[in-house]
Amino acid sequence: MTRLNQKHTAIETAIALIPDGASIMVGGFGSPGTPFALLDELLAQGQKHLTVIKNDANEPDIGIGRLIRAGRIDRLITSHIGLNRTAIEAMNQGHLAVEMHPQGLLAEKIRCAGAGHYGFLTDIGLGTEIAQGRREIECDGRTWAIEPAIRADFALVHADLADAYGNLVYRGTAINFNPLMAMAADKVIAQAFRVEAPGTLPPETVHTPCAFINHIVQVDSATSEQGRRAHVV
Amino acid sequence: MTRLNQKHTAIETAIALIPDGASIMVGGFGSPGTPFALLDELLAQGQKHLTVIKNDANEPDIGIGRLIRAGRIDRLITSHIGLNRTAIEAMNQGHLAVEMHPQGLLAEKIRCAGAGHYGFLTDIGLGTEIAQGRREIECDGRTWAIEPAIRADFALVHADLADAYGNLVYRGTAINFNPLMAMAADKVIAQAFRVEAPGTLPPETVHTPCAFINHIVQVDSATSEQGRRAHVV
Amino acid sequence: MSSDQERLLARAAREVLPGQIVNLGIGLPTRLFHYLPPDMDVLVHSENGVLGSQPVAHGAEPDLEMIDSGGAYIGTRPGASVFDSALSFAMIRRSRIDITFMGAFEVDQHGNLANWKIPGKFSPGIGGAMELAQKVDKLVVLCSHNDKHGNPKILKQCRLPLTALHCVSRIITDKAVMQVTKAGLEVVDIAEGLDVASLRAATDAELIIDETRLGRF
Amino acid sequence: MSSDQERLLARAAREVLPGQIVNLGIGLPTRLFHYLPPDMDVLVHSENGVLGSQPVAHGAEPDLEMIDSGGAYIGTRPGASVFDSALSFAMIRRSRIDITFMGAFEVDQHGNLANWKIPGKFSPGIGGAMELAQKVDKLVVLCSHNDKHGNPKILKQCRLPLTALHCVSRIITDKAVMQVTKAGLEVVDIAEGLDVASLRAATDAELIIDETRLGRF
Repeated sequence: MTRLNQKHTAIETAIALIPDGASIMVGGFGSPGTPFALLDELLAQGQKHLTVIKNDANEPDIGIGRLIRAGRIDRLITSHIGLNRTAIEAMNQGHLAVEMHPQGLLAEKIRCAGAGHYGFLTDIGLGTEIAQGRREIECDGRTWAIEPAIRADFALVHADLADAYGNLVYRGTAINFNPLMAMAADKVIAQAFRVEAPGTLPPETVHTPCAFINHIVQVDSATSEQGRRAHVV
Repeated sequence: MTRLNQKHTAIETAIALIPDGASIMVGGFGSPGTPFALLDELLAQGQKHLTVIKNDANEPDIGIGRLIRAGRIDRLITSHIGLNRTAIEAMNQGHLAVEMHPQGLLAEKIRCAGAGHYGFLTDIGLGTEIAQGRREIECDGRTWAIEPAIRADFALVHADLADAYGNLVYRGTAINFNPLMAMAADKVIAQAFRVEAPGTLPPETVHTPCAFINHIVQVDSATSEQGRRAHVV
Repeated sequence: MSSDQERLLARAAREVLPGQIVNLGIGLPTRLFHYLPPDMDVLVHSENGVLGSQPVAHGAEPDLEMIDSGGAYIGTRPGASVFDSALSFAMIRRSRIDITFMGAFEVDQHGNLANWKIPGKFSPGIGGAMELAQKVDKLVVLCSHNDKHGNPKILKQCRLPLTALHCVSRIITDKAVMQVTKAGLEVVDIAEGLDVASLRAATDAELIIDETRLGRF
Repeated sequence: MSSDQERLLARAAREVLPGQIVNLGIGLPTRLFHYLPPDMDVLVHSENGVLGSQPVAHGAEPDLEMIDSGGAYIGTRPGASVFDSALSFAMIRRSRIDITFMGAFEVDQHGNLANWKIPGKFSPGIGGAMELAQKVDKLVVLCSHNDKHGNPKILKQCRLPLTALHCVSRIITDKAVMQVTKAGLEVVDIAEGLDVASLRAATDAELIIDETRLGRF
């Protein structure tokens, strides 16, 4: 684990840790919580053959939408890509392998890896098309599907506020998948609009404790996509 | 579900909902987070043949220790009862059935019920005495134990602060099992030192959203065990 | 928005009781937001992780970090909380949402719902619909009674891939309010000016209609 | 506290590196709290749900809602967080704790640990010990080299029910510091004034000792 006092990292250095072929979890539901600055740096550095795990595909010209357009993502594990026509086209044309999960199961599969387990047993989707390909077992006289956990090599997360140890506080609906992904990836790079000295965050207000975070990158909200991008209304 | 605007409840009324033979989750790790006022009312009302799920057994003369001494608990599902000699004696003499789980698995089994799943697959305890009696399965070439979720009819939880809708904020190490149990029980009764009007808690600071809470009971910290009980140091 | 949709939404809003927790699906149901009395003690849940959303105040600058699951900017009302996606779906799977409203491609008289995939044409992913449909006690479908070609959407049996089985409690369309019962699809209300024969003609499902008890909307 | 224990704890504190996250088990390990330099960039984790605890300031009134997993009142240092038990153990199972210190009834040369149950005598439950032992990368056992009857606690093979298999990295007793390696138990340091023959006599496990490299503590 990265030492507590060595986490504050330049964005180029942090993203340069990611090799070609890496699996990367990316926080965000729509724009809120998406680590736009980290993704733009990943686009600039050129890593390819990536597997990305993200709730959605953002929109064509922002976030992972840019990486998909640039052909840098081979495989996307997601829940819904309805706001990104480019991603749908890439999927339909076979350029992008897409693995879809119901949203709550996707969240839970990520959290399950974050809790250090193999998987969980659920009744969600039994008897529907979603159940196809899942292994099922009988317990206490009922059928349950095994949902294996989903882990990743890296997670890129967005917080509103952090301290230099890597304690994170999220804001609004930007929480979404970020704390789960911070638990589930081997190396976690967090961007935050403000990075303060340890001691500024009341212990009860910390959403993600610093034990899960390897690198903290401070980003300027005024130059981040968060600061200028309108969402679909 | 209890209507949002009908949750603020007198302690007698809330505890009177619990029948003989109920299964009850009780928050707390040691004293912090233990809902002492609710437990004292339960002692006063006389419900018996209870199954209690709690991390520990408190100490002999406080919390669930009093219920154990009064012979009101038939079965205790727990992780460690080392601070309660009365409970150990009751267990050894066969008056109290005790089911022990490793602490993190107990927490996770409760959370798993709270997430609405049947159970999870873990490698914790494989090859040890704890593994005895567990069903194991092979997945991806490795052995995993199935840990079924633990639910309950009721949960009694302690928060520092609440609003009238039942949003809860915990303080210090009083968090522990409380938010997990609030998810996992069918009816949840929360005690809080302060109950304020909706709108006083910033949305990001809420630990347990009100959707999980059925009844809010305001208790006075000065007359609660929390206010006068010293812990083992 | 058409007057049919406005009438449908006004009728749908009457399904919500004070003190309830309500989830609004993408599309038509999202607009229900504007039909709930602003002083009503109701918390709107959005599965991306907020309980207690409300429309952004007219003329106010939106908060870029606050959206609903459809991507629309929202505000929060007193008593609101925000949380992660695992907790949000725990709330759903534990049936802590009192009522959810969803659109439909097809819905049938057994309460089956299809609203996420049209094979070969439309498959953006199921999002949160499956868990909401399977686990929320009261699922109300809001949809047009017929598709744009005039074909019925209220069927004897769904043909498209299902979102969930036996999940729908009530269906509200521009033409009728229908309750799913063990006996079949009971018509509760019929649209002002519509006669029963026309309703049956526009519907594939078998309808149970007691004209003496039929409401109008 | 005996001077042997003080020496043991002073030696154990040297295992902790600046910037690490440290868990301290119940009993002797808890006292390590007082042997870490107060200005050291270290966060102490306690499995009841706190990261960044520190001893209550001398003479200060304790906060009744702040205890460690042993039940002792604690304070928090800058950078601290508190969280629920599921998250606390997620941190443990994901190996986000750098080092944990635990007591032992028995520990053996294969790195097996027994510290939770003596059948027929002592079985209060395993608490958090199993997951800490199984999942934290570096587990350091702190215990007396021999029990109160003088019997060795450092064995060829544990006899009591195990807490976890092959989990111990290092053992620090009043008599020696021993590293668990694939080859066996290597003695790193030996207590001041103790000779190798006496150490071997007090130990059931086979010890690998290179006298030319042996440290003193």
